[in-house]
Amino acid sequence: MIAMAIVACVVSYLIHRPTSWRERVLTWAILLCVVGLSLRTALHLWPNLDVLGPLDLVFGSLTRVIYKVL
Amino acid sequence: MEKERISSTQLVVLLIWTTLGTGIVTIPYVLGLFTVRDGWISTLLSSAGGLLVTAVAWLYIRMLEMRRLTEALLRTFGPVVGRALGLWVVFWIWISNCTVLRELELFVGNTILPRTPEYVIGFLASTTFAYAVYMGVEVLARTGEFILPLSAVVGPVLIMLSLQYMDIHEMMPVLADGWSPVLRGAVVPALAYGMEFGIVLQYLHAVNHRQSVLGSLVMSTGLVSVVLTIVVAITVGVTGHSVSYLNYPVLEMVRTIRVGRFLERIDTLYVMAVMSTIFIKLGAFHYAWCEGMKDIFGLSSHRTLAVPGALSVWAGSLAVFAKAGTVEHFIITDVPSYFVFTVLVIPAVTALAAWWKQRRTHRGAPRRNVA
Amino acid sequence: MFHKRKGKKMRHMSLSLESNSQYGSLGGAELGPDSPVPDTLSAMAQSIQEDWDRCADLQTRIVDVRGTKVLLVWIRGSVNLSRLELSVLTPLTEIYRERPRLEHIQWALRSCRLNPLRTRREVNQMIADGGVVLYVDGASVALSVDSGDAPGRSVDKAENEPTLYGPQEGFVESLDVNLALLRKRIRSPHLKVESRRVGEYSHSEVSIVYVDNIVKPQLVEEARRRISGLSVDTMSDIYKLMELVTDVPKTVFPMVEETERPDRVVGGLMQGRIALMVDGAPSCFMVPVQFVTLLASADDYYMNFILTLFIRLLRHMAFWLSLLLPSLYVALLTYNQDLMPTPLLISVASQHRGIPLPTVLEALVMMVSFELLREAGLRLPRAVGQSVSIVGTLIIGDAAVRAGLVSAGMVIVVAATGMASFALPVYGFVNPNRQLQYLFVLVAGLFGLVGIVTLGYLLVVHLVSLRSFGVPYMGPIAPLNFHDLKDTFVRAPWYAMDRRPEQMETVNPRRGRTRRPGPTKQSTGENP
Amino acid sequence: MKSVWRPCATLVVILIWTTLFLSGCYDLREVNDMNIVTGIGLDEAENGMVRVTLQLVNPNNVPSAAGGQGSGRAFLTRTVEARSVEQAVNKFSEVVPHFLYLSHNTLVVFGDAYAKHGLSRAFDYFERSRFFRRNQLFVVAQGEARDVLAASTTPEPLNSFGVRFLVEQTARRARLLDSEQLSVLKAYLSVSKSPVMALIDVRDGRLRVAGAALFREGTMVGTLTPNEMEALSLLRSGRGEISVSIPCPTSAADTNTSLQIDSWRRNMRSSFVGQRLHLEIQLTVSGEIERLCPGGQLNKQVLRSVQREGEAIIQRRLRTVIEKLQSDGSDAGGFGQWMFQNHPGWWREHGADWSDIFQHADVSCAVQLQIRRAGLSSNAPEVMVNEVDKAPKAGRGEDIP
Repeated sequence: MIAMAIVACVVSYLIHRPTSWRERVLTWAILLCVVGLSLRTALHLWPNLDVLGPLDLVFGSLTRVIYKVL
Repeated sequence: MEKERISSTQLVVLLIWTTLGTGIVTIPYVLGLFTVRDGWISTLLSSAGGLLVTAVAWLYIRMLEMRRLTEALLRTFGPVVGRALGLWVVFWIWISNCTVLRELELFVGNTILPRTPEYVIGFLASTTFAYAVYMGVEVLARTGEFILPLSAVVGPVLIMLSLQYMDIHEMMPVLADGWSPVLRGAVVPALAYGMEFGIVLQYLHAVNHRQSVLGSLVMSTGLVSVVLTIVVAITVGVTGHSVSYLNYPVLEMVRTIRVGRFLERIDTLYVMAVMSTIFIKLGAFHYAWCEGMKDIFGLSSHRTLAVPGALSVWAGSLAVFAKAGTVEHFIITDVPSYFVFTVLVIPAVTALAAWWKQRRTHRGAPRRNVA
Repeated sequence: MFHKRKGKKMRHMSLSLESNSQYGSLGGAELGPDSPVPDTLSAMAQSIQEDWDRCADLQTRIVDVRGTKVLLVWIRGSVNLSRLELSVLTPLTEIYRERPRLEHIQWALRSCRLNPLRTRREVNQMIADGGVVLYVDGASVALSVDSGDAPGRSVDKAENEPTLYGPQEGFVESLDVNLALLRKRIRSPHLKVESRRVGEYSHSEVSIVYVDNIVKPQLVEEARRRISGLSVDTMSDIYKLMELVTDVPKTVFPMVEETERPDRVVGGLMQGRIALMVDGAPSCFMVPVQFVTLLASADDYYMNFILTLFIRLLRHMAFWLSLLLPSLYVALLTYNQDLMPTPLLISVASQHRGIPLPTVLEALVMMVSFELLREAGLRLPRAVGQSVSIVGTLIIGDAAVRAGLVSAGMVIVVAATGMASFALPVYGFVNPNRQLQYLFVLVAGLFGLVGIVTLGYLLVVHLVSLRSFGVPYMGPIAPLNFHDLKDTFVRAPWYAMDRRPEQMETVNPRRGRTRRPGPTKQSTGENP
Repeated sequence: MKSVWRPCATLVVILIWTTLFLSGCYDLREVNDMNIVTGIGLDEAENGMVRVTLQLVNPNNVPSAAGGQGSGRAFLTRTVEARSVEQAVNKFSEVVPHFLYLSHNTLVVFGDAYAKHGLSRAFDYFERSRFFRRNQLFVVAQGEARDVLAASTTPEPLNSFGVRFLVEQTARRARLLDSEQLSVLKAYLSVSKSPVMALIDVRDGRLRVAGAALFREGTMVGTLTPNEMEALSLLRSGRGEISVSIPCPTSAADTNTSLQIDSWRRNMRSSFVGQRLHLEIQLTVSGEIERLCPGGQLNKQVLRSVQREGEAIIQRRLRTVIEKLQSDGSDAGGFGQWMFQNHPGWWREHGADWSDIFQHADVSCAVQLQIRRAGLSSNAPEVMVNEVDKAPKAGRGEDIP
C-alpha cells in the first residue's frame, strides 16, 4: 500500500502540475498527508491517531440526546 | 472557457445518486437496528431531512444568490473566520467521502472480493472519481445520467424478481411497538442521508436557475424516499426478521432470487450496480471538496487538487476507519448531529449574517427591494 | 466551448491561394518567386523552364498565330489532347487578323473558359492543376484554358457501406464529381460549398459543405477557423484532415462520421451538420457527430421504422458485446462463477479440464490469433485470402480445441465477439472496440467483474467528456434530450420526426409539417 | 516543459497500474481447480463432534449434450468429522485436492439426530457465510444425512438436484411447506418459532419424501406423514393438489370417490373461555372430482353427499394434525403469528407463554367444500353399461341429472 501511495502521489503530481507556489505547497502537503496516512494504515503507526475522537465527543453525545428524546 | 453548466435534470440525478448510492446499502441495516416491521414508515419520514435542507437552501439562495457555500462563507465572514468555517465544511465533505469510500470497500470486500486487499478496491474506486472530477462537473453529471437508465432497468427487474418471495404479513401488525422505534429509526435516514442533499450548496454556481435548485431538491427528496420505502418494504417482506441482524439486507433480498435452475445468485450484479452508483456519489462529494478547496486557498482551478484529493480520500478512508465497526458507529451516533450542524446550521447562520450585513450597509438609505 | 488546441506556430503558417504573403518564407522550389508574369515570351518560357526544371512530363509548345507567338504549356496525361486541339488550336488557326493581340485571341477562344493569370505562382498552380496555360507574346497576363481531364474512375457502387435498399452511388476520387452527386440531391442554392487549398505541395482542395439556412453559423465559422489554421505538406485523404480538425486528438473513438454515400451526407446536412470533403478522397466526413449516429446505418432510413427498432437495439448490443464479451467470459470463469447457472458451470468445468493455460491467457491467445487471421485475410489478395481463412478456421476452430489447447467455449466467445464487432455499421468503431477488449480482459483477469465495472465506468466518463465540434458525443443520452431520442434507439417515423435534432442548434429547426398519414375522410366515405 | 512531462506521466500511470496488477489476482479461482459443492450433510457424531458430508460434482461424468457421459457417477461424497461445521469445511482442504467452491450449494441435509439436538448452531454459519445463498433447500434425513447425499436419484444424475426436484415436486402438491433456508429462517424468527422441513428417507439406496419434520425453536420435535402434511398445509391459505378420497358405501375396498382440492382459504376467530384460548378455524376449500364410485351419477343428491363427506373427512384430518401439533408443542400452523398480527395487545402480555397456551387451546375447525368442476365426464361409465341399446336416461323421460 505504501508503494502504491508513493507512486500514485508522483503520478498525481505529474498529471496536473500546480502553477503557483501556493498550489505547489498545498499539493505537496496533501500528498505528504496521503503518504503519512497510508504509512499509518500499513504499519499501524500512531495507533492513537483518532480523527473521529473529537467528533464523537461533541456530536456523539448530541445525537444520543436526539435518540433519548425520541 | 465557457462556464460549465448542468441542467436541473442532471442535478436531480446527481442528488439521487448522492443519497441512494450508499443509502440503499446502509439504511436498511440501520433501520433494522431500531425497527423491522415499521421500517417503511421511517423511510417515509426521512424525507423530512431533505425538506429541511430545501428550506435552508431557500433561505440561503434568497440572501446569497447562487454562490457556492465556501465562497459565501469567505465573503460574509471575512478571510479568517470565513476560512476557518470553510475548512470545517471542506473537512466535513472529506470525512463524508472517506466514510462512503470505506463503506464501498467493506461492501465489495465482504461480498465478492474477500481476499483482495481493501486498499486495492479503494484505489480502483478512487481512480474513477478522480478522473470524473478532473473532467469537470458536466462530465460528472452526464455520467450520472448515463448510469441512470442502466440502474432504472436493473433495479426494477431485481425488485420484480424478489416480489415472489415477499410476504406482506411480515409487516403486520403496523406500529405494534409504538412510534418511538420508528422515529429513532428515522433519525439516520433523515439527518444523515437527508443532509447529504446539502451538498447542493457547493453546486450552486453550476446550476442554471435558482428555482430549479429548490425544485430539484424537493423532487429528489421525494424520489429518494419513495424508492427507499419500496426497497425497505420489500426487503422486510422478503427477509423478515433477519433484517435486524443482516449487514446488507437488500443484498440478501437479491440473494434469495431463484427462477428455475437458471436464474439465481445474481447478487453480484446488484453489487456491481451499487458500485457504479457509489462512484457517482464519491465524485459528487469530491467535486464539492475540490471547489471548496479552490475557494479557500485561491487555486486556479478545481483540477489542481482533483487527483491528490482523491488520493487523500483513499488513504483517509483506511486510516480514519481502521476498524470495521467504526463506520457504523460513526454513522449512527455521530453523523446525525454533525451533519445537521454543518449542513443546516452553518448555511443558515451564513444567510442570516449576510442579511444582517446587508441591513447594516443599507441603514439610513431608502429601503430597496432586495429580492 | 471549442478546445483551443492549435498552437501559435500552426496558426500563421496557413497556406492557400488567398494568403500570398506567406509564399516566400516557405521556399517552395517548384513555384519560383511570387512575381508578375514576365512580359516577353522568351522570358516567360525561360521562367517556366526554370520552375519546371527536370519535369519530363511538362509539354511546351509555341504556336505562331499570324506573326504573334503563343506559348502553350501543360502537363502530359492530365490534359485531354483532343479537347485541346478542338477548343484551342483550331480556333487559333482560324484567326485572320495579322499580329493578333491578347484580346483578339481571347475573342477567338471565347468558347473556352479563360482565366487571367497574373503571377508566376498562379501560372505554376494552373499547370499543376492540369490546365493549359496560354501566353501571348508581349501580354502582361497569361491565360488558362480549362481542358483538364485528370485520370479517375467513374461513379460506382459504395463498396464499404453497402445497403440493401436505396441509392447505391458512392463518392469517387474527384471533388467535382462528388459535389455534383450532392447537388443532384439538394437542388437549391442554399447548399453552400466553401473551398480552400490546403497542403504546401499537394494544394488539395478542401471543401466545407453545408446548407446555409439550416446549419448553425458558428459551426461553419468554427470549421473555417480550424481549416484555415492547417499547415501540412500534403492533404490527399480525409483521414489526415480528420485528425487535424478533431476536438479531442487523444481518443480512440471516431470523432467524425466518415461516409462514401451521398445520401448519407444529404441526411447529415439536413440534420444541420456540415460535411468536409477533400479532392482526391473517395469519401467525406461529417461533423459534429454523436455516438448514436455512428450506430445508425443508411438502411435504417429506408426500412420500416418499426423493424428498425430491433436492429438498432441489436447494434447497440453489438457495440457493448464486442467490447465486453471476452472479458465477461474471463470474469465469469475466474472470479464470479456464482453468476453462472450450476449446469452451465459444470459443463464449462468439464470443458476446461486439462487445458494448460489459465483462462486469461487462453482468452488473450485466442484474441490475438483471431486478430492475426483477420489482418492476414485483409492484406492478402482475395484468392490467397480465402485459403488463409480456411486454414484459420481449421486451426482455431477445430484442431486447437481437439488438441486441448483452448476450450470450445472460448472459441465460441471469441467468434461471437468478432461477429458482434462486424455488425457495427461504422468501421471506425470496430478497431477501438477490438483493442479496448484487451484492456478489459486484463482487468477482468485481475479483479473480475469489479475490474470490468471500474474500467467501464472510466470508459463512460471518457465517452461523456467527448465533444465533437462542441456537440456532446454521448448526446442525446447524456446530456439527455428527449426530443432527440427520436432517432437513437428507435427511428421515429418520418412524419413524427418533424424537427431537426435540437442538439445541433439549427437555424431552421423544422423539417416539415407532414401530417400523420392515413386515409382522409373523403376517401373512406365516412359520414361527414 | 509540460510536453516533456506528459509522456513521463503516461509511463508512470502504466507503472502504477502494474503495481496494482501485482496486488490483484488474490481472488482468482480457475474453474478447473475447483470442486463444485452442491450438497452439504450434517450428522451428529460421537463426543459432540459433527460429521460433515460434502457432495462434489465430478464434471467429466455429468452427461451433457456434447456426450460427456463417463462411466462413473456424476458426483462423489466426502466425509470429515470435526468439532463444528466450519472447522470441518476447512478440514476438507486436507482431504480433497482442488479447493471447495461452496457458492453453488443447493441442498443442506440434516441428519435427524443432529436435528433433534438443535439446528440453531448451524444457522449462523449458513446465514453469515458469503458463499451460501438463502435459496438453498434445507431438508432433514430420516437417519443419516450421509446416506441421503450418496443415494442415487436417476434419471437426474446429480443427487442434490434430484432431492430438490423431489421436494419441490411434492411441495407443489402441498404435501410439504416451502423448505428453503429463507422460509425456514423466517418461520424460525416469526413469533410461532416453528419451522417445518421436508423429511427424506432412504430405502434400498433410493430416496423418498417421507413427510415433514416439525421443529420448535430449531429443535426437531416430531415428524408428520405425507398425509398429515397435507392437512397441515390446509391450515394455511394456499393452492395445491391435495386429494381426498371418500370410500364408496357398497363396493369393494379399492374403489372410492376422489376429490382433488386445488385452493383453500383459512379464516380464524379467537375467543377466550376463562383463561383457555378458543380458536375457530373456518376453511373454505374448492376442488374437482377426480373419480366417482362405480355407477355414480352426478345428480344433486350425490353432489351434496360427496361434499358433506368430503368436508367431514377434511375436518377429521385437520383435527388429527392439530392434535399432533399440540402434543408436539410445535405451532407449525402459524396460529401464534395470527394471534400476534390480529391481537398485538394481547400478545404483548401473554406472548411469552404462547407455547403453553397453544398446547391447551381448544381448536375447532369448520370446513366448507365447493366442488367447482367434474372433469370430462358427468356420470361414471357403468351407468350406461347395461342400457347401451336404449336412449340416455333424460331421453326416456327421467329427471334430468
